[in-house]
Amino acid sequence: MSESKKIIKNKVAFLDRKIPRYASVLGITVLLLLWETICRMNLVPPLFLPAPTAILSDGWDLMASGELMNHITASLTRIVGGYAIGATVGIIIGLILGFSRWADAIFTPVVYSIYPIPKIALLPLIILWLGIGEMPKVAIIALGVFFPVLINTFSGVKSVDQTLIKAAVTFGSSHFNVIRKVILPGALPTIFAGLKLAAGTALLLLVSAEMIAAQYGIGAMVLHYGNLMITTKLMFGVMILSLLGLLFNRGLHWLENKLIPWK
Amino acid sequence: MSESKKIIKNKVAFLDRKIPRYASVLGITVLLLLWETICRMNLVPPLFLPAPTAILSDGWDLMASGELMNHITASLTRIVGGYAIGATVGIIIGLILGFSRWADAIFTPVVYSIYPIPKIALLPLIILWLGIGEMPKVAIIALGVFFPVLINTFSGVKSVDQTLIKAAVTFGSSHFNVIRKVILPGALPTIFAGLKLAAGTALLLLVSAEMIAAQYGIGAMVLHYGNLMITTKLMFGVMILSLLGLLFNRGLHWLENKLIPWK
Amino acid sequence: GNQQTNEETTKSEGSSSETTETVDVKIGMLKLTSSAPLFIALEKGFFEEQGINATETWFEAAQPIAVATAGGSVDVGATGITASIYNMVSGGQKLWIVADKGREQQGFSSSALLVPADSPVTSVEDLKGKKIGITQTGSTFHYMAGRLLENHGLTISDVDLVPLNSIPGLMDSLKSKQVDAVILNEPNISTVVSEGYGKVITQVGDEIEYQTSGVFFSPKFAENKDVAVRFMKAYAKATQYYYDAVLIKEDGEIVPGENYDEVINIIAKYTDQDPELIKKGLPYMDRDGRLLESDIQTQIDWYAKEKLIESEIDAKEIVNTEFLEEALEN
Amino acid sequence: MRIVVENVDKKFVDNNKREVTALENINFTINEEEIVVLVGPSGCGKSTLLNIVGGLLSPTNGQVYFEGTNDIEPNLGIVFQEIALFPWRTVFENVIYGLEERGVPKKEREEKGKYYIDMVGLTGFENAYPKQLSGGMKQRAGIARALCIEPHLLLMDEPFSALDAQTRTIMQEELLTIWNRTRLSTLYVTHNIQEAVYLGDRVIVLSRHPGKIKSIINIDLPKIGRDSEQYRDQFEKYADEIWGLIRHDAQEALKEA
Amino acid sequence: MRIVVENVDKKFVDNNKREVTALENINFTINEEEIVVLVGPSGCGKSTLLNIVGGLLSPTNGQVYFEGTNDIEPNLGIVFQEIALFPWRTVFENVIYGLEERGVPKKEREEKGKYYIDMVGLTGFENAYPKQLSGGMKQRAGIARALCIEPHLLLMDEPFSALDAQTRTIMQEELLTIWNRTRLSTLYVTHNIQEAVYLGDRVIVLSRHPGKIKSIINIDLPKIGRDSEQYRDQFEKYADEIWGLIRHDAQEALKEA
Ligand SMILES: Nc1ncnc2c1ncn2[C@@H]1O[C@H](COP(=O)(O)OP(=O)(O)OP(=O)(O)O)[C@@H](O)[C@H]1O
Ligand SMILES: Nc1ncnc2c1ncn2[C@@H]1O[C@H](COP(=O)(O)OP(=O)(O)OP(=O)(O)O)[C@@H](O)[C@H]1O
Ligand SMILES: [Mg+2]
Ligand SMILES: [Mg+2]
Repeated sequence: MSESKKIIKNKVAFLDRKIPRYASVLGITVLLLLWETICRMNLVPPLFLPAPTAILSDGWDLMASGELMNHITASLTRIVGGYAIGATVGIIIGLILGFSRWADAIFTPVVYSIYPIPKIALLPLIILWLGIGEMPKVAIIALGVFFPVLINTFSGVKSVDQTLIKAAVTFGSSHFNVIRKVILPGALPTIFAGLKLAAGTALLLLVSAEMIAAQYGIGAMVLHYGNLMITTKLMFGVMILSLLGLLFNRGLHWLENKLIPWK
Repeated sequence: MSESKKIIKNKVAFLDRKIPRYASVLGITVLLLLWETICRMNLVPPLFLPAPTAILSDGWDLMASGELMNHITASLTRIVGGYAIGATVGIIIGLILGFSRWADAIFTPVVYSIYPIPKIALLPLIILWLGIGEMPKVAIIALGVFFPVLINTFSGVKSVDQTLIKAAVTFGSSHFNVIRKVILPGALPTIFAGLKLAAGTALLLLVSAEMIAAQYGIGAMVLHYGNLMITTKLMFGVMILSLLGLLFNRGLHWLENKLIPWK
Repeated sequence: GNQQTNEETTKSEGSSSETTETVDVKIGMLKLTSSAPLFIALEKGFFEEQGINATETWFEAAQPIAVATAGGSVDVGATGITASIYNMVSGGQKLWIVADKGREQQGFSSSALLVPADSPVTSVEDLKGKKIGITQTGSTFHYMAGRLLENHGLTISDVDLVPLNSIPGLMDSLKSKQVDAVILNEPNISTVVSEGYGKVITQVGDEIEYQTSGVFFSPKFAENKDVAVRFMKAYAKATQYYYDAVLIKEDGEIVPGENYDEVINIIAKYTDQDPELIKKGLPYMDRDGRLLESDIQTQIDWYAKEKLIESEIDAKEIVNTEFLEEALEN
Repeated sequence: MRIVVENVDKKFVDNNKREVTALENINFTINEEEIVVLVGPSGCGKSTLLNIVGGLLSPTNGQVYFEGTNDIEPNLGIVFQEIALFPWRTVFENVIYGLEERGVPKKEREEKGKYYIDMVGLTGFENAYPKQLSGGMKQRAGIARALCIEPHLLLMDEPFSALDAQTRTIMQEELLTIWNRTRLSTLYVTHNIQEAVYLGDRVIVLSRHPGKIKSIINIDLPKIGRDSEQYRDQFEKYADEIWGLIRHDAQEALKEA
Repeated sequence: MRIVVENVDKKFVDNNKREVTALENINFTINEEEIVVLVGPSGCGKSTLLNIVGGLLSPTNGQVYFEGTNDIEPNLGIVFQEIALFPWRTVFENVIYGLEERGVPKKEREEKGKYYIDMVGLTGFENAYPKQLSGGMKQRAGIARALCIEPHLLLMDEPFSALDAQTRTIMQEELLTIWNRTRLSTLYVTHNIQEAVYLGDRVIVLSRHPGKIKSIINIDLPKIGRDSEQYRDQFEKYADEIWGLIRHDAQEALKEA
């Protein structure tokens, strides 16, 4: 037997290659520095791309003057109100459609034919019905939240593991208890997915609702400074919005972990 | 032994209860009839809730006059252009982030910090940069499409079953072939999910982009008739939008079935 | 009936309610200067004199006022006359325009066409191919822009009309020159001019006569002719009060009338605004509150020509001057 | 109390609207303290039959009943193949679910819960959620839940098929130990012939298309210790006999997608 | 050609940053035409070891090599527990994947593909996608894919553990038939002791924490027909011996979440 020998080497080592931790911090830092430098060197007019420091300093002014607080309060009131209404109604109707086969058969086609309408298109209709005060703004957010929550609640109820329902019935649960102890907790994760999805939609609709006739609100502020071409404050507004989105998401995440400890 | 006897009955028969087929047709028909009747009986002013027949007949006029065609063409150009650009760039960048760990480490934090910004808030900024012609409208749609597609592409690449990659390497695939023959097809379903998600976003952004300074386009038309309180035409516009959304979705569905026959 | 004829009586001593029962009337309006006669009538008790217990409902936009009036949620509405109102009427939602509430009149500054201060544009003609900012399609701004252009041999299709959705939006866009011109109203014109970023090309009132806004009666309210006439009596008294206080001209210059400060303060109170700002934006209206009836048909024709209203209607279907005339008779 | 399965037929309507006969003319009884095992190739209708007995499916013809109930309301305990623990309940809450639904007082629930958790060897894991358990531990909790209501008939549908071979062997032994303490009448479904011979007093072999009883085999071996040296030959003979009955059907089943 | 596993250690860093020794001091060889089976309780490092041999994981210490290659580039064929067929490829395209990647001409690919598809009994299913196959058929396709490259070593990690007991029995028999035709050196991982004794020339028993070789047992039975009557006692003795070695560890493993 020949003594030639062939060592087996790891052919998928590339899958485990690690990138140093600092890379991700590096990326965002370098980007910011680059941005700042470009602006400092006046390579692009500050009107089009203000420096990060300029944005922050103008942002600080907005905060100090209390203007920002007004905008945030106005926006928060709208979004929280609209979200609460839309989510509550969405969950309730979703549960009804999920539980009652008749309601399902009759109303689901209706829901699915309204669903693809971009909710912003309903804004003029809602203005017609509700005017241009707070009501229509809250309503459009509620509407935008309603549909994803409803559809997720519905499919959450429908996708509850049939074996769990059978198990519950076997162990003596009444119909009411099956709903309460099995279907509701079983649908909860999907409902939360809907709530998270709706958070993004709510923020989006907040901005577009505020673009129509609002004095205060982050969306109104962004449009205002956009019209005035004050890019620093405009970008600060955008930053606040993304922060708001992040916070909203974190909050829901936290709530999810509280309510669904078993996941 | 006593002869008492206890038959075991099906306790979960309620799960199999069937609703007659006609129920769903019934639901939507009854609703339409009810709507029509309410309008015919003048229970609500037609201004607020025009009858379905009125909407259709006004819609017919819009079609006949060719006005509708103008709006649809304008909107379709924008949405197809924006979608194509956003999706292409999103897929490409998503693939790059998915393949290169360095690119991932450096750019993913950046992407995730821009992602939660509601894209409409960037409209003023984009108007500032690109004016109020067609460009900003296409750009905002492209931007809205870009992010969900990018993130889905990225996570599609990342979630390709490692065992499949290992199998491919074991059977002699080069890195390039692993990407081409395993990662790409493996990521395709997730990429499509992103494309579908983006379709809704595109439609929404189309409408909001057209609400700012557009003469033609379904969104502009809806706002126009909203301002004029011509509810029938307004609602017809909304209908067209939901139809557009439906068609868009169907189209992607069809494409998915063509491209992913193995699912 | 035993109606008060003495115009000098200020506060009702209850004598009027002996034979005339008090009726509740809901008035829908905006907190704008052009609602001044209504503010005056409310503040000075002119309605109570007529046995009318008026309650105000504040709106935030013009359109819902018309809708609410037509639908009867308010009895009387006061707001701008837009294409949407004609569409509403042609769509079967009846309501009556019964009195003047502000118009464009030569020699009185109200609405104007402005361009950025350093714009090369000097006349309306120069606007061919340019962008003009308006609030919304079918709004009074839209109408004014269209008529101004036509006065100078252009049409709407010669320019780009940009709907900017709000007055602040118009001002912002003018400031940043995103549009080449805008239509604005007082006191915003004064603000723009004094801040120096815009200049007036032409005053709308100098170019056309235009019934901008009006007082509306809901069909149900109009059925009760007695109350409607009584309401008009109070309203006409208020417009006279307003006119005499702030619109009297001597040698082409407005001179403050007897009750000038009182009226300004009433308006300031109702609109929550600085009196100095109010002084700059006092719209013209007929002393007796009479409508510029002929202009209504002009408007309808223009809107119809521009396809902004569905089906052309006759001005008679929407204008009703009977109440005011009867109120003015005695 | 005996359980009688009498002339049971079951027909399904498949996706193409065709009628499929899953079970035909099934007759057998489960006597008190008896373990009856159903074996058969994939798709022969084992689960269908167990579900009918468990009241989770209606037979097309025939009936299933308890005999000699003395007017006691008989109880069923089911152990599912998919385990089917409620993910949002801890082990303890899962185990006492049946008691809770029967309105048993809290004190008694706690005692019984503890007792059966201990019996399946899960003491110390009372407050763990299912996702924190290994496969074998999950199935123990599932068994405790079924035992906890002290049923008159215990139904088990391939309870150990998702476990690895060694865990499975250990669980089989434990199941017998538990049975020895509770002596519950049991209907047990499995694919595994060794398991059938190891556990069953009688093994019912089903055939496919339609599912019919091919043979009922009495296992004449002592309940405990069947895997010992001395019974090895007999044990293997039973296993071979059953495998001989099933083999052809199983090979056929393999070719169906 | 022999495969030598020499002084192999493997340490992992777990989620809490602690170092975990999965394998310690593993030494054995796989001779030509030999089937070596790895058995051991859950988590003892069977898969880790197989992956190291398969070039899918690097050992922390030690090495694995082919001896006596005569400068031939040795080939490895792996059959995965998760089957790991490419879902977007038909059975045929999956089976010839290795040939395709090696640049084998189309004609030869088609011949070999056909040959091995036939060997595993999948003729007629060449154009089916994996999702259209039953579990047993999928694993046959996986085996054909590994055979198709005519490897010098075949690695199989619990290939049949997801199948039901009867299908598994049938597949074991078929595997031996195939082996008889190909005579490939094989490293086979299983939990199932019966399977180990049925297939293996040598059975390596691993212990847990860390994974060490507890014992290497030579199965002195003819390769074919071990389940026949005449070898039953010897067969069971081997099985009992291995179970004796594993039992305690397996019981421990069961308690880990
Ligand atoms: N709900 C159903 N609708 C239509 N056919 C069904 C349904 N349930 C089961 N069947 C059919 O009935 C037959 C028996 O199914 P069943 O699940 O009882 O078999 P099984 O013996 O439990 O199989 P396995 O060993 O794979 O679990 C199969 O042919 C199956 O396709
Ligand atoms: N990537 C990894 N990171 C950290 N620890 C690991 C990793 N892979 C395996 N381990 C640990 O190494 C040990 C051996 O794992 P391995 O999967 O090889 O066991 P096994 O014998 O195949 O188990 P099973 O029979 O359950 O498949 C286990 O304790 C496991 O937790
Ligand atoms: Mg089954
Ligand atoms: Mg393993």
